[in-house]
Amino acid sequence: MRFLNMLPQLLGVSFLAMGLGLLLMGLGRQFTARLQRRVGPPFYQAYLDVLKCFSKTSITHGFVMDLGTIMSLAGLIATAYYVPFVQWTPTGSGSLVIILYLMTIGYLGMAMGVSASGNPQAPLGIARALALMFGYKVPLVMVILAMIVVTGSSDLLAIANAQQGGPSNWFLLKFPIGFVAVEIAFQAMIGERPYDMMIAPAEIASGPMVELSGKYLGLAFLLHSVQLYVETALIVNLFLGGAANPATFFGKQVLVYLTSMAVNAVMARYRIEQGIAHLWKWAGSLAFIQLLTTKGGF
Amino acid sequence: MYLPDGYTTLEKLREAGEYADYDLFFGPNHPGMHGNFGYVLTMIGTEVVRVRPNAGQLHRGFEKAMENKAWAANVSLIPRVCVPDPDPNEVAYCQAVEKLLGCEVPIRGRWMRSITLELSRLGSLYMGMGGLAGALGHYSTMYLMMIERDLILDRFEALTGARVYHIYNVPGGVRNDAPEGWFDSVSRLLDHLEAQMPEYDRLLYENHVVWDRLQGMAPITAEEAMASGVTGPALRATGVKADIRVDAPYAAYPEIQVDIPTSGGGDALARAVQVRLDFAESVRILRRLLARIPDGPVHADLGNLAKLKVPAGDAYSKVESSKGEFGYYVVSDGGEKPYRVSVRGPSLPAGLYLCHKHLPGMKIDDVAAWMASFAICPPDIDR
Amino acid sequence: MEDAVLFNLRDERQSAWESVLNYFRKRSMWMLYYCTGCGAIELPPSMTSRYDMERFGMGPMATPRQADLLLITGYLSVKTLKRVIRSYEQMQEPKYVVGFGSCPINGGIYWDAYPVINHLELFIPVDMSIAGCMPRPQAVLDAFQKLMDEIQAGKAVGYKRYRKHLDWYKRNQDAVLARTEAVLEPWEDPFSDAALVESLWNDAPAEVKEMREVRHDA
Amino acid sequence: MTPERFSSQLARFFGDDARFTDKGGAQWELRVPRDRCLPLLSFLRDHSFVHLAFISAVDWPRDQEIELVYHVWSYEHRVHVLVKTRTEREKAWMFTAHRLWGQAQAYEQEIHEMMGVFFLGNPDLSPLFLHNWHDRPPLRKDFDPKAYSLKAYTLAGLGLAPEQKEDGDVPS
Amino acid sequence: MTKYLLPALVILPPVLGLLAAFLPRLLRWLLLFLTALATATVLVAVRPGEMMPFSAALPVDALGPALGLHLALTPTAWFFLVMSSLATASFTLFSLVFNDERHDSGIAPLYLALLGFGSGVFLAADWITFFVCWELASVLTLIIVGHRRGHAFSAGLWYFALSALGSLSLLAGAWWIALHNGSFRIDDSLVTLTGWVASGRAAAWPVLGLFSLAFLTKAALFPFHMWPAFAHAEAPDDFSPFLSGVLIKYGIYGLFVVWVPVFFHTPEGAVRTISGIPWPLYILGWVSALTAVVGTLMAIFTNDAKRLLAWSTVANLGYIGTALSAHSVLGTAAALFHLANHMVFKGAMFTTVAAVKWRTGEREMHRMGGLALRMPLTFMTFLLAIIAAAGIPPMSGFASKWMIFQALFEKQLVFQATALFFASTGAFLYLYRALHSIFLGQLSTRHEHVREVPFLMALPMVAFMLALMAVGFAPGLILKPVNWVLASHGLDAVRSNWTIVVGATAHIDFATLFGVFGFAAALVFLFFVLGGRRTKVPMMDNYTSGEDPADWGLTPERYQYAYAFYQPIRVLFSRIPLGATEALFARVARALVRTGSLVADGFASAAFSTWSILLGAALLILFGVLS
Repeated sequence: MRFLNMLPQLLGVSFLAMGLGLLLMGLGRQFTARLQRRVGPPFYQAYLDVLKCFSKTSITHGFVMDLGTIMSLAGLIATAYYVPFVQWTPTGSGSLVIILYLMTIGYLGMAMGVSASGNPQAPLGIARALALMFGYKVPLVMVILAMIVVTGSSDLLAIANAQQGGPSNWFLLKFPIGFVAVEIAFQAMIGERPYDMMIAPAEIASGPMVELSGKYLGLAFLLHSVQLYVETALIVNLFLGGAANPATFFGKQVLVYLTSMAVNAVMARYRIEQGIAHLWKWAGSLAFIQLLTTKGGF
Repeated sequence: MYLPDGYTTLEKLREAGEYADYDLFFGPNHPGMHGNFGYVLTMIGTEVVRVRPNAGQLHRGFEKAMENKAWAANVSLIPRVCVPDPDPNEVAYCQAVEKLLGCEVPIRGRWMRSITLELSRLGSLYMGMGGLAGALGHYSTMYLMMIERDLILDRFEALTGARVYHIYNVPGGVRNDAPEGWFDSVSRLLDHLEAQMPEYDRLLYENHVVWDRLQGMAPITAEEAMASGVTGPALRATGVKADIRVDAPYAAYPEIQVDIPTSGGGDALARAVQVRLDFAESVRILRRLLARIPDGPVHADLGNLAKLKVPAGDAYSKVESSKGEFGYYVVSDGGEKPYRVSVRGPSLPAGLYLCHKHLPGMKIDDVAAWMASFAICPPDIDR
Repeated sequence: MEDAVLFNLRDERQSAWESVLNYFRKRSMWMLYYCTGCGAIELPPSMTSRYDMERFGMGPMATPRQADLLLITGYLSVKTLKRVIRSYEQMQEPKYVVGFGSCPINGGIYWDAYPVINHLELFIPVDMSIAGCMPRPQAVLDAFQKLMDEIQAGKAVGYKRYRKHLDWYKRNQDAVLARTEAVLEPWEDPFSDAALVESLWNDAPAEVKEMREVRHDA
Repeated sequence: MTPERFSSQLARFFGDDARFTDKGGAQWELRVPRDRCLPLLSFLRDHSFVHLAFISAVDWPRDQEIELVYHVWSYEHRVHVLVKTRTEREKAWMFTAHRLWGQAQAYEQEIHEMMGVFFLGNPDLSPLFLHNWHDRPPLRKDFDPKAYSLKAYTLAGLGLAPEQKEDGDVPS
Repeated sequence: MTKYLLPALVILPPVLGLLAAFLPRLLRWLLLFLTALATATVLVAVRPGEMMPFSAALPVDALGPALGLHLALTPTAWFFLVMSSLATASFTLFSLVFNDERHDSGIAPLYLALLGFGSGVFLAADWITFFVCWELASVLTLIIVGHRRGHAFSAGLWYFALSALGSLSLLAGAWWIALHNGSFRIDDSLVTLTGWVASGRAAAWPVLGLFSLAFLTKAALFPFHMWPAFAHAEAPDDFSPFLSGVLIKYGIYGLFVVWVPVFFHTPEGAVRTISGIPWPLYILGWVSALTAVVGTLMAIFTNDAKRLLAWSTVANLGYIGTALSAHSVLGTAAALFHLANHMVFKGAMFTTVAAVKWRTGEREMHRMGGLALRMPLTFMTFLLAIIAAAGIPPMSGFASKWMIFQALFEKQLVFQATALFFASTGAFLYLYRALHSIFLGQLSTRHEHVREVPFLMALPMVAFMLALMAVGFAPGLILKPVNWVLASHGLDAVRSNWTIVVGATAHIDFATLFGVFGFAAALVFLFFVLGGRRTKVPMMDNYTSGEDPADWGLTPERYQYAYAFYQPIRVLFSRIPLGATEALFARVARALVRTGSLVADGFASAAFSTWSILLGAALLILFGVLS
């Protein structure tokens, strides 16, 4: 019964995540365009793209491709149910372990769906994405652990609540080293340069998306949009103290995303092993210092 | 080259029925491919173990087509041999014809040739740097550099009426003199380009990611480069001071100071830096050219160009393009059409030969950047 | 030009729903990253900061599966034609073809060149052609805008033509691509005879004999 | 290096086989018979002419011969040498130079395809440029590209009927 | 009647095994399955405490009354037994079909005996019984793994050498205590040991060390982590699930039985603590975390499907050890929970790999591909199993991993948690790789005609899937018995009901998790249905840059990226000597093989003769101990 009551909220959050994520994508594209001294697409371009993708015919290489694509977006949307939006989640829980692991099912679905397409460039891209995940998960987790040590809770809602009462309480100030580490990891999480080896059109012809057409591509876009929503919201909740109203929250998300897009615009792409090494070297060591200083010992 | 334990060659691996290797089609329809060209890469893991070039997709039968067109009419065909850098083709061909005719190009005509050559070189170098940036995923640099190239194309448009295929050089000189104020506009353009360049340096050449990517990639020694026919920036990047503008000067270069900057090192980074040095030198040359433009006609009187007849004989003429040596070997039997025109493009040694040496053992990550670092331009391989 | 084939583009009555979808299709055209010929040189300017194609929602896409728009940037050699057709067939409907420059229209400057096809229309349906050599970026963008209008009006239906007249297109494609006989006169390579090659080796001077059979890529 | 010194040195090694001409403009021409061509190229390469610019082939149906021109350049002396050698046209063949210059393999592969010259010892003479080609090599003088194009790429030439005018609605 | 149930569980299967040696193939395996099923049925039906302990002193008075055959069904033993016998029943059902004419490994009699001695390990109430069963199980495993000559035998020797080392030290430890309190009974000696630890007596630590060595080697914790890679991988395909799912848990059982009473029942301050937990546990925690990391890395670089799974087992034992070392109710419960989950998902993975090998004859992953379209049910089983193994919700593995992390958070063991997160991310890497290489991508032309497994083989797979989902939905299914076990050790229960588990820093409603994921999936499916029409195209109608693959002689198996999958990571780890311990032990094993080749020849003949040799050996060991 409780679950039934939850359904409208779940539906709302699903569309909120997709909608805001697509808006973020559109804003990001326009921001990049401005950095590149051009007009750029309208901010609602991402919506048009997705709708167009769904209006096209598409191909499939078997049921695994369908299953994987559905699983991927479902996983990410389910994650969105656990990420606090303005100190609230529809499930009433913001467990960080759930968020970290539930996101993985999205990646697993994507990985499975695209490698079922039978194109070697897709698993090439996925292998890169997973290898990169190896690189950024650890720094991210270390910083989160530092917060758990301090707040005594692994619930994102509690962590966000602990930062209420003005920017001086934000964990951005409490964990400055950790913030830098997570920002580096975030760049890799959303797959922007210098860590966009997963897509890398010039190398592996857009990698995982290589065989996606029509609605499959549309779902992949939605996946990316929800991923953006979830990951920016994660940063906002972890470091920027969540927000009191939706507009502020989304504003902070935009800020986080555009910072990343600005780096994206002026960076080239690492080779994959360089990327992982870079992540471990910088993000990893910073996060390690953060965790060590917070915990005060092993 | 990476092979599983116990196997020394790919053949042995396949005979054993191991399915370790797979093929990737790098081009023609691949975002990393510059132009319509292909490498079929045999891969193990993420490493290339064998490459089969797949050329000919841009083949248009130029050399045959030129045999069926009048001497001067061929000028309209020739710029299409190398699309990003068309003018060296025109000049090389016209020089070969002039050599057969034994005619002298007036000094202002030679000056105009040099100016267009250098402008075309600048445009092509922008394309090259942008292409390299694009291969490394640095799209902003590419996007911005295309603006600058477009400004150069605007000057070309003012001079010749065309943006890409200028068809400006004709046997005996150039087609027309520069319009009023054109030299000033070029001069202003150079100011602009030089003012913009520090920004691109910051974006591309001072970018650590770019350095990490290019450093040590596909190194080549001076001897190897010379023996394998590599010319232009790729050769100079190995430290060889070789430039046709100096070694066999043509157009206005005998009268103009041309330095040969070399980066040295021979790897992809050296080649990338060499392009930047070439760019700076080209701007300096242009300034020197613009500083003293001689007066006079731009075209020698050869009568009706459409009915031009060229004495029998053969001549080879070469020009330093932005990618290296462009050579035209022209044979005449005394008729109204060339008997045979044979084209030497700068991309073939790297594109069809060095690929066998460099790509095996290379990661898939680097193939596009390798192509860009050698400025491989498929149209002049295929012709 | 007696055999240039022109299809009349019929106004298809489209439903309101289709017209809504066409709006999205026109506002988000993704083109295939395929430089088939020299026209590709004017694509970077059109795409990048000066002319900025992305403001119309257009952008390059890596593979035919993702793309809506196939640009035939200039002449097509037979070798490329084969790949273009494969790419076109891998694209998903609705898909549009734009011919760049004069070459896809009638062969252009290469109309008498032996490796270059003359009329692209014979092999795949072309929705929009841009005349000129090179078409300027402005012309390119103008053509795209016109194509957008046609898409909105439901007139850019080349893919439906292709589906309907598949036999005809396939027949033309096969006639060119799956050629098994010489066009003018057959040519026999006299050196396909191994014995002849061997005898040449036997007569070769000693100093060149040592150069026999060394793989350059081994 | 002066042309005189070069020609005298050349005469020492190759006697009358290599005929030397100074074409002017730092371009020299050497004509050698086929059997001596490779030794000559090898000699040149060892004497600072390390750069093989390219190889071109000219068809001379008048003489029933095909001329191969090797363009070599010396960075040291800044001289361009055209080494010309001829082979009979009907069974045109030549020794490969790819042991001297690796890239010669690609040039020879191209000449084999375009001009029909067989290169003895070249490891790979497979077609590189042309798709499904059964005609005579296109760069031979007796190949007519226009006739080929009209016959190969037009409906009339292919003997295929043009499309019927559309009568019904476009299928959806 | 119930009095003889316990000895029957131990004695009957070996006797049946002897009988089975004379039966035809099908009947042997049927007998095995029925025995396993019967064991499972009996155990599920009874509750701990319902069955009387069995005691039979040996008729040799000089040795004292403490020596004899003592069996008892403690709640801990019951938990382990139920879980393992349920899993075993599924495995043996799989084996029943697996061992057809072509694939018969002939191990059914030995397998039967192993069932009995395995139960004996859990049921033993004195160290001698424990040791005998333990040792017999080891020897039987050696014979089964080394049943086929060559590489497999040396793999078996690996296992045996380590096991022998461990069990001898176990015996030494038991002897040491018996010298003091005169009893070999496990509960007696643990009371003594606890007293020693509490009173700070120095002898406590060597004794504990001697005990632990046996369990650590069996549980394959670092630096003994390399034997499963050989033994599990080289064992008969249908036996690997048992080996990896059940047998390796003996070590954890031992650790649990010894360490939990010792450390939970010593008073505060008696043992030096680091980060709030006793130092041996702290060391165990790091050893386990290291095991998890090393096992994961080795799995990432492995190309052999079975070896990959074996390394994965090592990594998972690392998780279990870390959880156990957290020294909390939550951690102990998490260890038991994860152990139970691991039995299911690892069993499922080994089973599917065995099924694939049964159909294709391949186990090198790069030689397969695209089998999902031919073996969809096997694929689904594997998929669900890897979801569980990678700890991804909503499958069972997530619940236990979540509890492990909660336990670590509770004690603020953040660096161990980091190591586990690292390992867990790595788990996703190698599991996806296995999924991709075996089931996805291009279908090789050699496997065009591969069919799905037969019904009886599919049955255990379906059971595994249901178990994975059920536990993922309602962790209480396992946590309830886990709480009984905890209660029997005098520990608090984990706060949980069927679906909600309360951790240290958060709580989760797994049903909600399941539900919202289902809802999201339904929503996305709606999108999917609303999208444009889709057509199915052949696998080779693929993006090839416009090229026709046929022009380049490309076959499907050469359009599949599976070999050297994580080469970039390999490059990063090229300087870390991951194989160092492996090389060391390989040298030892070679020496063993050289000296023991005579024995090997004897062992490796027919199943029946080995069986008789084994009995002789067992008796020899027994008398060696007793005299």
